[in-house]
Amino acid sequence: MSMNPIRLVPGSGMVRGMALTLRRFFEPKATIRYPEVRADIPPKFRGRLQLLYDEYGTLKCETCFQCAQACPIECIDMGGMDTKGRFHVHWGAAETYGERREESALRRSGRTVPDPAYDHFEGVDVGAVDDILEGFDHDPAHLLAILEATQAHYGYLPVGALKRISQVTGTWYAQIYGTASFYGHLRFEPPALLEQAAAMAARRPAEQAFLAGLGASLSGGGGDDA
Amino acid sequence: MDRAFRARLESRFGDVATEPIRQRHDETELRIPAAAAPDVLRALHDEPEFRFLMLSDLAGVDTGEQMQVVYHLWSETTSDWLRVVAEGIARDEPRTPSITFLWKGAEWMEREAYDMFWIVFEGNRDLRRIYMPPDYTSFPLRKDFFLPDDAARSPGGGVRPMERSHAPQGTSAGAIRRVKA
Amino acid sequence: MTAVSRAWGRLTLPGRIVFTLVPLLAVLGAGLVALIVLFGGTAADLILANLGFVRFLAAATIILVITIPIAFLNIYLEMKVIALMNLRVGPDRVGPWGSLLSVVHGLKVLIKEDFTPTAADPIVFTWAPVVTYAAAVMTLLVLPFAPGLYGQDFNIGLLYFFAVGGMGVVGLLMGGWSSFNKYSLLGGLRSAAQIVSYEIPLTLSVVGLLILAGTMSLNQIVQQQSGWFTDWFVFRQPLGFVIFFIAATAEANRTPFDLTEADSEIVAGFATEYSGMRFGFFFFAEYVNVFILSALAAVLFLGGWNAPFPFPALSIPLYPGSLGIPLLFLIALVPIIGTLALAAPFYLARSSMRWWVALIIGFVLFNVVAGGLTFAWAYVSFDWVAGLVWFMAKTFGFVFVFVWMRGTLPRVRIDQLMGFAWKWLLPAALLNLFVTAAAVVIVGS
Amino acid sequence: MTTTSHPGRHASADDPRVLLDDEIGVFGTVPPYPPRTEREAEFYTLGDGQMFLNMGPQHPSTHGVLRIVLKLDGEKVVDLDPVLGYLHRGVEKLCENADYHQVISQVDPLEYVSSLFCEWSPVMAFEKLLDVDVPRRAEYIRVLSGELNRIASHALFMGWFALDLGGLTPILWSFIERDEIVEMLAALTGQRMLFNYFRIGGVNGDLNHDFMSRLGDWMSRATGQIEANLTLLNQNEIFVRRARGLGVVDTETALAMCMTGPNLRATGSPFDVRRAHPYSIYPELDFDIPTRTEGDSLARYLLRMEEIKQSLRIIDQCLHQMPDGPIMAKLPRLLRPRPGRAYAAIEGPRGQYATYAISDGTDQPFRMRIHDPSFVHLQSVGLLMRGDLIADCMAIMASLDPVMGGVDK
Repeated sequence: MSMNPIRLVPGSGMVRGMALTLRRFFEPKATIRYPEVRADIPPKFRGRLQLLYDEYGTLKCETCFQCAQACPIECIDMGGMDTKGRFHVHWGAAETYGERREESALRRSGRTVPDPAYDHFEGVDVGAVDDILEGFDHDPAHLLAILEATQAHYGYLPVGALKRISQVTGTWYAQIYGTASFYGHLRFEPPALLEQAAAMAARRPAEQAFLAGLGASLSGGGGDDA
Repeated sequence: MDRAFRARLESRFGDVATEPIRQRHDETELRIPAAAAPDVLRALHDEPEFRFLMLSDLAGVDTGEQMQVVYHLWSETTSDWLRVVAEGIARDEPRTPSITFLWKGAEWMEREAYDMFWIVFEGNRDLRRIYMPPDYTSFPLRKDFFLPDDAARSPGGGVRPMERSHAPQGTSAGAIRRVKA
Repeated sequence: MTAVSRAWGRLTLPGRIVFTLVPLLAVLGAGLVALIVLFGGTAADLILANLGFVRFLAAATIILVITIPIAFLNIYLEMKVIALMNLRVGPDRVGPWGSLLSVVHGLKVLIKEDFTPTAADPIVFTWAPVVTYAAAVMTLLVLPFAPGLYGQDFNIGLLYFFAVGGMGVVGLLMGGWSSFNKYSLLGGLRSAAQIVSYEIPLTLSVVGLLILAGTMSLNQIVQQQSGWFTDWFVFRQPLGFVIFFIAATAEANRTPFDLTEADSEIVAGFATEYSGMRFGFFFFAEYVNVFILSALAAVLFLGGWNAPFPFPALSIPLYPGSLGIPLLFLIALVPIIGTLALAAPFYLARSSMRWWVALIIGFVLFNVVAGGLTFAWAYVSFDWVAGLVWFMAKTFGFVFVFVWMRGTLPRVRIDQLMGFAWKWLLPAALLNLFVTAAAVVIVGS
Repeated sequence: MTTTSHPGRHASADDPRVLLDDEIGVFGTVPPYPPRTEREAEFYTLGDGQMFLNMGPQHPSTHGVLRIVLKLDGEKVVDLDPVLGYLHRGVEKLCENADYHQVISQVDPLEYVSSLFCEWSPVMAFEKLLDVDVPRRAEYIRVLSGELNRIASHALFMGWFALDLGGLTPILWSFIERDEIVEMLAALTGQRMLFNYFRIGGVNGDLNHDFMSRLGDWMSRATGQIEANLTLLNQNEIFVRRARGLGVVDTETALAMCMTGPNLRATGSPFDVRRAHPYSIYPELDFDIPTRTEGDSLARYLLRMEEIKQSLRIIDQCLHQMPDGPIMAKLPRLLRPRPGRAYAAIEGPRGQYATYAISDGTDQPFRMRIHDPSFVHLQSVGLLMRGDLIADCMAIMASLDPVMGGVDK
């Protein structure tokens, strides 16, 4: 390959470079002027976190904890009613919620945390759990049986007990929670709380009837699309 | 799987190997005692039938029962990755010879293994901590490492198994993960 | 609570300022008038007696003041031109096309914390930017901007320029030394080595020109280049011009010789520990230096204020004063008529246009036209306007080239930089000097 | 048994960390603690007229948070000691506590300019552990997106290299190229930087129209644009003079320093995992492995620019040969591979990315070793730089193209 003789002149490369920059000086620019012009987001973009609503405007989330279990950095956290009308605790990073913020500050400063919010979670004697786990050889493969035995002992599944199981067997809390919430015969609340939940669930048909009536009155009898 | 290569390995290193040579997919595994690693690796590097000039990777492994240093080598003479597992390093006081005399580039990888597993490579002239600060005292990738984090003392403790500050009580047998692989 | 204080309490902030300023200004104005009445004659006598000194003071004040807009303009050019070359838009939010951004930068620098490192030498640290800035400003004094528009016309003008300009490096060195930071130290020493080395080819490159010109006064050098552009020294001293330009790049610490503040190597060089207005002084000095060296290049080699061709002497017999009373009508009516006349075509041509939009367009257009006409008149009538236009055009042409180079070239290494100065530029400058001298002797004899 | 105190813990009494002591002074000649190793003792002993310069962790051109202690003699770098760990996130530990699917998103941010390659080797290792065959279409998509990512990474390298040599403009031009590719990959994978696209047994999502139209649009003008950008540097005398003969390394030393990738190929060795130990569909594709023999910074730069052209060739072939079929192998939701070990290495833009995974039969890897080329290359900076100037320090480091996210893991 023969060398272009012009290239042998010292400084010619710099001159070419400067010619190139001068040409670019007049070319259209690549900047997107952000607040006025917004780059189009591809349809598959998944940087936007949102919960899905169904066509009636209620959340589709069933608090099944599947996403929390799958989340690699454990940032997902939730709370609410599941399909059976039971209230589920939320459980996540301590800093996530306002009500835990003070506790967090205490913790960072090295003082003991009074922790009233968790008294009814922690206020169980977990010695029994240890015995149960000993019986199952600390093997998370027998998780369902462990949970059943725990419920048989306490009458329900206290959070403290679940945490103990998680701690000892090394299983993720979300996994234990997912298992426990999957089976209808396992419950997280003492029977008293269950009654409240049942009462709350019993209110639901009345609310639905009210909403239906509202919809009918709004549509003015013109159609039945509500 | 390169059967001929396996035969060559068998005939050359059969007496040093602690276990029969295994092959799976495109990997050939040779297990040797850690003390023999410099000689074996030097032979693999220099002898014309092997010519393993490239050290692809050096990894420390804590199996829960012993420490291992795993070398992955590449050569033109075979189509397999050669995995040399230098095993039998005591967990209490892991010491093994360094191979920086063969590959100077192993220096940082050995430092990393030291940093993470407390495996002391004798002969590495710069065996310092590499990732963790110099005043750090524990070895994070060991299986008996539990994170002494404030998260472990919080009500959320136990939600993440790795944030335990210590092995759970009453579980001496199941305290750490082990592998027989 | 008196009525005055109650009224004061109800005032807004602008109101308070106005109510404070108005009496103050009134008192001051009255005092001034009284002073002029009492001592006006004496003062006028004094001024007339020391006209040279007064002229010097006025020029120094004006030059000190105009360095700020010059630096702002250079900074804006730098930001905008490099951005456009990078295929960016660059500053476009503050002011039209972002042109006020450098002003905002200046204000930002003013209100930032003025920080001195604990172990720094506070006196040297404080004075370093002042020395650098003063050196830059003082060199402006001998630059002839236009016929009759210069601070002082020394007969050793060029020598003065190089002597005072070389003082800037003392400031950089002071800053680098006193900052108690190794990056600063390296930057300061680099700048000392670099600028001292490049002073020599820079000075030697113009010696050939001085032989041709026979004077060191910048004014006379410019006057010698009047006429066609072929009389410019760049065509008689091409090698000298190239050497001068390269050495000037190094003197101004511009890319590819910006080693003193090479951010990828020594963070910000001598300015690493500076913040606030002290950094601002360094920053301004740098950009003023760019302007000064561009101006010097224009003066020495491109004919300074001279137009590239002799302008045909047009004498427009337009003396506004001779019009008398009709001038008042002209001033009153022409803007309105002009605006309406220029707005009418837009309003009539496009039915969708609102009348006030058309009026705004007409007003802007009228201003452009009137400004253009005024400028043309001034250009033809006044020597110094024409001279200033050409001088600024040439100077900012050079500034653009400096910025353009920054947008294109990478940085050289310190040993390459020094080697280039001593191995290539210095012999070339000597060769240039030798050839010029020989040619002068041969032609002269 | 409570094992609160680790058997391996040192007593910290012999480890007094004294910072800015009056006796040492700010320009002290010893590190704030007694030297631990032979090398450290040697390094922290100052010779006549030498001084330390602490470069980083806050420095404009350390490519992340790296600290380098330079031992200087004037402007000349006598010796240097990189200090790592400012970006250490314990990815290997996190991977041991995540199940196999979650690992992919853990390794993603390792080298954030070429994330797909960070995903590729773990995914391949897990596929080996599970004995999964990846559908051919998925392999093609992996190669296609991977080569795009390689171009993006090399384009960025060009910009960083020029920036460290003092050129302002190339980085912005190369960011334009990179941004087009990244937007394209966002259309394919759903994210701009941390793609999280490869799955064990395939990829997450098929090629879509958005991606294909952007790709076709870009391919039609990519070559011209990249060539134009290159003229700014390749012919520039200042650039060439600075990069030529800088940080020269020969093949033997490079192999001893465990260098791979473009840095090794610039010395003349043709080692490229894509050819030396073929994986995926690379044996079926027609492309060259460019090599150069100089082994200096300029060779490393030119080699990467040549690789961009080869990657464009590969992309072109992938688009023409793309088969139909599924993009995921049939796999259970919860993966529990048999106990065993697997090693998988791939050729990334910086060299060989490798993963060594050990399974103990549970749903989480027992040990996951990530081999990152940046880490290995960074340790040879000292070897390449003895006796050069500070300015060359940055240039050599940039020519090795380390990414601190990968170095510190």
